[in-house]
Amino acid sequence: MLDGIKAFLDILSKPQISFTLIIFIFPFVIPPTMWFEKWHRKLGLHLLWTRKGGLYMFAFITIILLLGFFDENFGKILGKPDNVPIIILIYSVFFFLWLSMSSAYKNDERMARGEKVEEDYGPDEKVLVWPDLVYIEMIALILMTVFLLVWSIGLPAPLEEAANPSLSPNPAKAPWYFLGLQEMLVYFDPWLAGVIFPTLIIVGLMALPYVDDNPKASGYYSFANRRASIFIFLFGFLTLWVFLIVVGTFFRGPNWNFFGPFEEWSVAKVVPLTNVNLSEYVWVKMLRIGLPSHPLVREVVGIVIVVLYFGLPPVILARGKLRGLVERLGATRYALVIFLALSMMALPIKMYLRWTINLKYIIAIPESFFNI
Amino acid sequence: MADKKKTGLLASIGDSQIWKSIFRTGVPVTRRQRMMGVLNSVFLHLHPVRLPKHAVKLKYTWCMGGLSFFLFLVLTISGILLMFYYRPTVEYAYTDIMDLSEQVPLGIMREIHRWGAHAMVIAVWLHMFRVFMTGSYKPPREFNWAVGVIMLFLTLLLSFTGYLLPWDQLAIWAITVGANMARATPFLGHEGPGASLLAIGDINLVSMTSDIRFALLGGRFVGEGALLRFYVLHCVGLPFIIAILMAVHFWRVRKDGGISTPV
Amino acid sequence: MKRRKFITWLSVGWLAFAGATGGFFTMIIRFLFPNVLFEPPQSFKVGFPSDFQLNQVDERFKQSQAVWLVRTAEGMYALSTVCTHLGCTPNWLITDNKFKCPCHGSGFRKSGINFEGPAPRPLERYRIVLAEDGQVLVDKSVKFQYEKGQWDSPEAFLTT
Amino acid sequence: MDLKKEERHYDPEVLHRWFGISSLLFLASIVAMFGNDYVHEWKAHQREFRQADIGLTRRNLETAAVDVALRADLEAKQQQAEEQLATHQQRLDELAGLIELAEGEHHWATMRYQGSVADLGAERYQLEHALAEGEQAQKLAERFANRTAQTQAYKLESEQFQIEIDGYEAEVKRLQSDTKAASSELAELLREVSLLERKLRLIDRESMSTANKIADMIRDLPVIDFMAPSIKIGQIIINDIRDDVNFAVVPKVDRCTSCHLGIDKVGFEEAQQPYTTHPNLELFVSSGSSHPMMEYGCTSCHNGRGRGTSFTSAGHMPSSPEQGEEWREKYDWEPLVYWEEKIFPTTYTEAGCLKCHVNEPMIGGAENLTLGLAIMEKASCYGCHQIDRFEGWGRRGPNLSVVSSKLTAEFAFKWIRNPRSFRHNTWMPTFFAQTNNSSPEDVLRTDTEIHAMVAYLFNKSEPVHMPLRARPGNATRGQELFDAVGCRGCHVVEPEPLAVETDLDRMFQRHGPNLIGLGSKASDAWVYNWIKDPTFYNPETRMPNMRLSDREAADISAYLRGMRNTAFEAIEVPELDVAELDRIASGWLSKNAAEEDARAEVAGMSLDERLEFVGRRSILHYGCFSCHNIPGFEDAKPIGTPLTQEGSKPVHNLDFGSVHEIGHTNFEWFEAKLTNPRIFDRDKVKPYDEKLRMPNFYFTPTQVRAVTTALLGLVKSNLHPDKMADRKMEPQIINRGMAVIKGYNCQGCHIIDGRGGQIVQVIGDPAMSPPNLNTEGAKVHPDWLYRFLKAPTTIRPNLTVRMPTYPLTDSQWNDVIRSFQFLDGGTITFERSHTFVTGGASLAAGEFLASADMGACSKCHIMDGKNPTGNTADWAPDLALARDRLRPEWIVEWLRDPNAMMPGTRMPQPYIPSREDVDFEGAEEIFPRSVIRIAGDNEALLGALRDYIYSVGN
Repeated sequence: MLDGIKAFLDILSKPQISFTLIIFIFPFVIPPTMWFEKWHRKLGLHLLWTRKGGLYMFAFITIILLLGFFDENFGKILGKPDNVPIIILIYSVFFFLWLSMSSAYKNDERMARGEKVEEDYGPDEKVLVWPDLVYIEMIALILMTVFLLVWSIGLPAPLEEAANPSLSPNPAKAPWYFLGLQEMLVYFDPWLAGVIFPTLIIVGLMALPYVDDNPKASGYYSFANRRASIFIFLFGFLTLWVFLIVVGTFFRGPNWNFFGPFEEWSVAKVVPLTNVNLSEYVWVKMLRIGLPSHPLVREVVGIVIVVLYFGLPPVILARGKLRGLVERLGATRYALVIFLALSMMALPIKMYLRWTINLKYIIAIPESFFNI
Repeated sequence: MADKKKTGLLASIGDSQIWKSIFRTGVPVTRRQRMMGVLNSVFLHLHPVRLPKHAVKLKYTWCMGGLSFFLFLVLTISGILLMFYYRPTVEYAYTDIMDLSEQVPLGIMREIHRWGAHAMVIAVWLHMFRVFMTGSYKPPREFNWAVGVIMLFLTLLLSFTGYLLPWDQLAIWAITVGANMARATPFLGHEGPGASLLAIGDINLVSMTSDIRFALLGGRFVGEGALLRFYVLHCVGLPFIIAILMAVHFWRVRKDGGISTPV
Repeated sequence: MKRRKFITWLSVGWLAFAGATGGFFTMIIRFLFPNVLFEPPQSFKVGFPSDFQLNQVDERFKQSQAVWLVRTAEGMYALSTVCTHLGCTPNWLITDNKFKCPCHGSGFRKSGINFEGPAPRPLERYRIVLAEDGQVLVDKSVKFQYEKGQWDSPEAFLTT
Repeated sequence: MDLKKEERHYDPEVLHRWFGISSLLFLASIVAMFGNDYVHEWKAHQREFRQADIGLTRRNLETAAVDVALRADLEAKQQQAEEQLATHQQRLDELAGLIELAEGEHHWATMRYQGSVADLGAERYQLEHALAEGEQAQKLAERFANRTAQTQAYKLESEQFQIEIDGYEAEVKRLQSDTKAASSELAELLREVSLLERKLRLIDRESMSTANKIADMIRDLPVIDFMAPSIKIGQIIINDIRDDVNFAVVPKVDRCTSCHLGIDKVGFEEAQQPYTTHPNLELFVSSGSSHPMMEYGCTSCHNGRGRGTSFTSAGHMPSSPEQGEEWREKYDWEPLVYWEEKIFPTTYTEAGCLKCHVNEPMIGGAENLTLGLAIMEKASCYGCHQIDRFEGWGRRGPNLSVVSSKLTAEFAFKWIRNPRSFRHNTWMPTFFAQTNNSSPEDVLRTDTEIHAMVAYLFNKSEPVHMPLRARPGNATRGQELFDAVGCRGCHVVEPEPLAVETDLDRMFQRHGPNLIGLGSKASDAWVYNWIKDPTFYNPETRMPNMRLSDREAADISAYLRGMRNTAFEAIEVPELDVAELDRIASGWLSKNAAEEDARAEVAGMSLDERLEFVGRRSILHYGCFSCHNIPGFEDAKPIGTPLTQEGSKPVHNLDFGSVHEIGHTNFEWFEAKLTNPRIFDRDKVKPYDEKLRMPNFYFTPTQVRAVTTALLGLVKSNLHPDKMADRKMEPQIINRGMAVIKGYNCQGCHIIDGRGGQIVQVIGDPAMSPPNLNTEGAKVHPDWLYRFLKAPTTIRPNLTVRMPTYPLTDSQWNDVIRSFQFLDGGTITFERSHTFVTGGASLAAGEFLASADMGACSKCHIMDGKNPTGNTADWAPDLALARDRLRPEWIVEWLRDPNAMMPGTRMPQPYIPSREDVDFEGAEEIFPRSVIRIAGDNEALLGALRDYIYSVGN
């Protein structure tokens, strides 16, 4: 029975399956449009943000982690000192997700009833900083200190063998907070995954207040007022960042092969990784004439596809569904938004292309280190 | 202040010249004293004297910003202490770290520093999460959000630069992988797109010893130069920048109207 | 007259100030690049060609110099042990007859050509020549990239 | 501008002007900073050197010889081949098309194959995993089998295409083979030229492409000169040679090659500094030498501040004040302060060798240093100054515990007072009448001291039994014998100083004292006994026993005693001044007691007691016991400064006194001190017993330079053992043996390790001189050598010079023998003695070759005691000794070409018949069959001769 569950979880956690599931379920949990909202309610997912729902989520995570801790293989990974922050991260992210969403739902209900939001005490209802705020701050600091001390006493900081440049550990992992990036590196070249994407994340985050022109829901929790922006943010934060960190930490073993959490990390495991470039599909598989020697000719299909990917949808959407957005934001800000969104979507798209047709690069010009 | 008759030890302390010379106000008992207490303290006057009621609620603030700042202070203090025992050279770095757990009194400082750093990363993320969920980045706080994003990035960099210092396998391979991403920076990295365009005749201008990765590592590989550069960045460079930005951040919190409030 | 002069001084001032500040920051960037490196020399002798077994990957210089030497019936070449993906050190798996990088799973054939995993291009080869005393000299300051067609260069492969 | 005037204090225009001016100043200072950062001495040197290099390469290119006719020929051939190829153009195009098509197919087939291989690998893992877990694997096994079959099919398909492609390519190759061959032939011919041209393209702008020329112009510009500079600091890091920085040692870093650019390049021998090629590339710098630059750097030998990149900061030191002036002029040079180990002036460069070649008695290639060390040994510097290198070498001066049997007290007095008044070139240094003790008071004191010392020595001297009574001899015959028997291997008889200075070779001849004036020194009986057997007087003497007959000894003794020094004999010995003696005695005593008590104590002593007391104190004061064995001073400690690390002594620890005419460097201090040991007492007011007391050796400038070199080389060093010259067993053994050889002056008579054998100058004929021992290790059996050395026997009866008997211990002999072995690259191994078939064909052939008609060995060689038929002067060793004495391999090598092994030998090359020599009608009549059969096979014939030699007398 237990083995069956573990085997099931192993299969479930394959990125192909788990990622697909998350993408599929996500809009139902955080419904970006009214259509999803309808199903959200119908499926009873709004109950997640009640006290009971929260308890269930807590119990679910705890059960899986307990299952893990007592498992020979998963236990080893969970027990690694540097992975402890991720467990804390998982708990805290889920807790605060639940906390914020339940606050938002309560506020939404209040607003629907025409009441003031919970945070709104009116402009005159003020309290003295001394002692209330100063006091809770002090208590928080003390508790944090206690937490840190207990953590430090209980868990020695890791110190592996002395540096040896000629012996890469297998697997060699970045610090946990960069494992999302490292996971992207499986699908994209370093210049994209290591340089362009992080830059875009920073730029995108910084641009957020300038492109989110929704004046509502400032200073209080609310979901109904800003569904789309919360959906996009949480999709990026939870799916493309936290989830990829979890995958990178728990599911990537020797030779950077995928391993189910309960699977043994065997160095011998072989996974077929014969990846094929788009140009090879076109020139070799379909046309059977071998690769042209000039890189630009060789990659012409890929180049056209990338140009179209970033060129067509903005234009089409601007004329269609997002006409309103263009009018509100103006061309520049609209272009930025759509470019960032397309870049964000490029990650899952490339992941799927890799999983389905073993696609390595859409454009492959290794001569000038330009691979997409 | 002394208009009311006060009795007891607390009151006499509050009335003493020493107390007053330091705090200017008596023991904060009255409303006025409490307000003045906040106003007159160089540390506390980061806060306003009075706050909207929801702003003291943990459910609203999660206290993550404050904790991030607190963790920064913890890391600064523990980091300074660690510097007494740590020598950033390839000969000694690893063994010095080893000694922290083997012989240095209160060697637990290293654990506090390391786990505190992890906690700070999480706290900063959650702070961002909260600010997003309450829509607090919206005008007039756009700029402060941007400052916050930069500080988030700097927090990760601080943690990343610190990661190398124990000079163990974990450290050099994480940094090797990380630094090699810089190698792929367009135009500036010697294996980035466009770098090969920066050549005149047979002479490549961007090479292994002249690209951005070299500037970061101070060498062709993660070695002595990298250790020293990361040490300096970790202990001086990045904290210096982040401290300035923190000042801006806190200042702007107050100037942008304090904590976000429903409008 | 007066107005023109005022503009001149102010603009000269700002131009000079901007130039000087820019120069200063340029110098700071230059400061990051020292004039000498305290790293091991880039070229070294590895012994005589006959010291290497036919069709074997020689790992003796992996640790000290980050180089694999391979001798085939036609000659020898020196492969960099730096994965072209993110610079980890792959392992030579003798049973599978391939190099496998532990970091992200890139695989390379004995020739250095990549065939699996995320590595974007083959391993680099280094300049390899015979020194005056008949020993094989490997010079890491000159590298040859397959995708640029440089492996055909006479110094990328030592014919023995 | 909308501000109202009254709201401002300053006139905005004034502020703008100030802002403008200060910004311009700011800009100017930034520019100055750029310039300051950019301009360096070494950059100018590199630019200059590059021009020189271009010039040299161009000249080389001009002189590179290419056969013009051959070139034209080859070019025509290539042209022809290309024309030929053009006729096949159609087929080539066709083939190119075919290859392209096939490659397309092949690419696809390979992709499929590789994909399948990857799947196969994964499936194998799954199958193996399932099997290991004990799961049902039927399905997996089936799938694996199918996949294997499919993979095989893909493989075959892919290979099929490969075969097709290979076929086409082979055809292309065949068509192109002529052109390829022609062009490679041409390339081979032009190899040198194209190498030079390639170099020029790299350094000569005129030979560069436009793009490269532009790049070359900008690559060294400020700020961007980090990207691809052509001008850069040259640096050598040596990890196993370390610089001591007091609390740590750091790897040596040398940047000398930033300016000394031609140091390792042939062709700059005549260039001016700093571009000159190293004068000895065979031994240094080049990668094939024993001191490659990459392993030893520069400053590990030359000293200096390796990290310095300017003339001054590198720590250059001039050889002479004039050079210093020149440098000041040219390079703005000044001596580097705060760096003790400045570069050795070129005069003293050899000092750098000593820190690695610690135990080598003779350091090859370092003449000056070796001479210095030899002088140190000879002058017994280590007697007074502790020098680890000479630890345990013993006292080199004569034994004075029995002096009364050899000398008279009068002689001793005059000798001590001024040894040079008796013998102009004695190694006994002079203590008295020096610059700081020649005042009348000092002379009175020192004369009294000498009286006391002589009294002490003669009182303590034990009588020695002279075993033999002296016999009258013939001085003329004695002189002949003296010249012939080998005495002059170590002794000279030199009435007047020579005009030439002492060098190392000359020191071999002067190993023992100059024997001039001996008649004025020692008694007849003493000389006679000493010549017969020196151990009677001094059991530890290094004078060997010449095994002279009584008559020979008497003749030589007559000859030596016949030489008198009348001037010396005429010197008056002053009377002992008892008052001065008392003063000296109470002076010494008052060091530890009140003056009153001291005087009282002296008054209580008898004259003899006073003499003994003062003599004792004086011997202690002057350190006579350092070189001489004196009763009562057996355990006395050396009185001088320890010199083991003298070269590392900080200059401020050297007392220059008021001597200001020399530079403030250690080598100038050493020079001055060695030239006049008392110079630093000049203008000083000191009590007598605090005055400098180092005696004067009257070193010549050459000797001063040599000793200074050695002193500079005695440094504190923390070298890694791997860098020491004797890190291996072999040199250690050689060094031990060579130390004995040097100590007993074997090289006075024999050439050993390419040095010595000066006695030949006396004997005249190398053939009549002691043998050259250059290949001794390979030549003789060690067992035989040991027996011979212990008890020498006659090998060449015609020689008058004879091998003496040395009183060495077995372990010393072992050292000598082993060092012979190792010098010839051998090791001590167990050897089976060479055997051959008695009466065999080989022996017969050998006998024939040695016979009177052929080699005629018996003409010169004694054959088992039978004297040779030829000239006495040509007589050679008894061949009957060979078997016992010589190694079989050596005999073969010797016979192959005697002159190559020992140039000048009288041994002719034996006749070895070649194949042609015996390949004629009737050869059997001349040559025996045993020779004909192996004629032409040199080894076999030489082996036959060797076998024959081995058979003589057995």
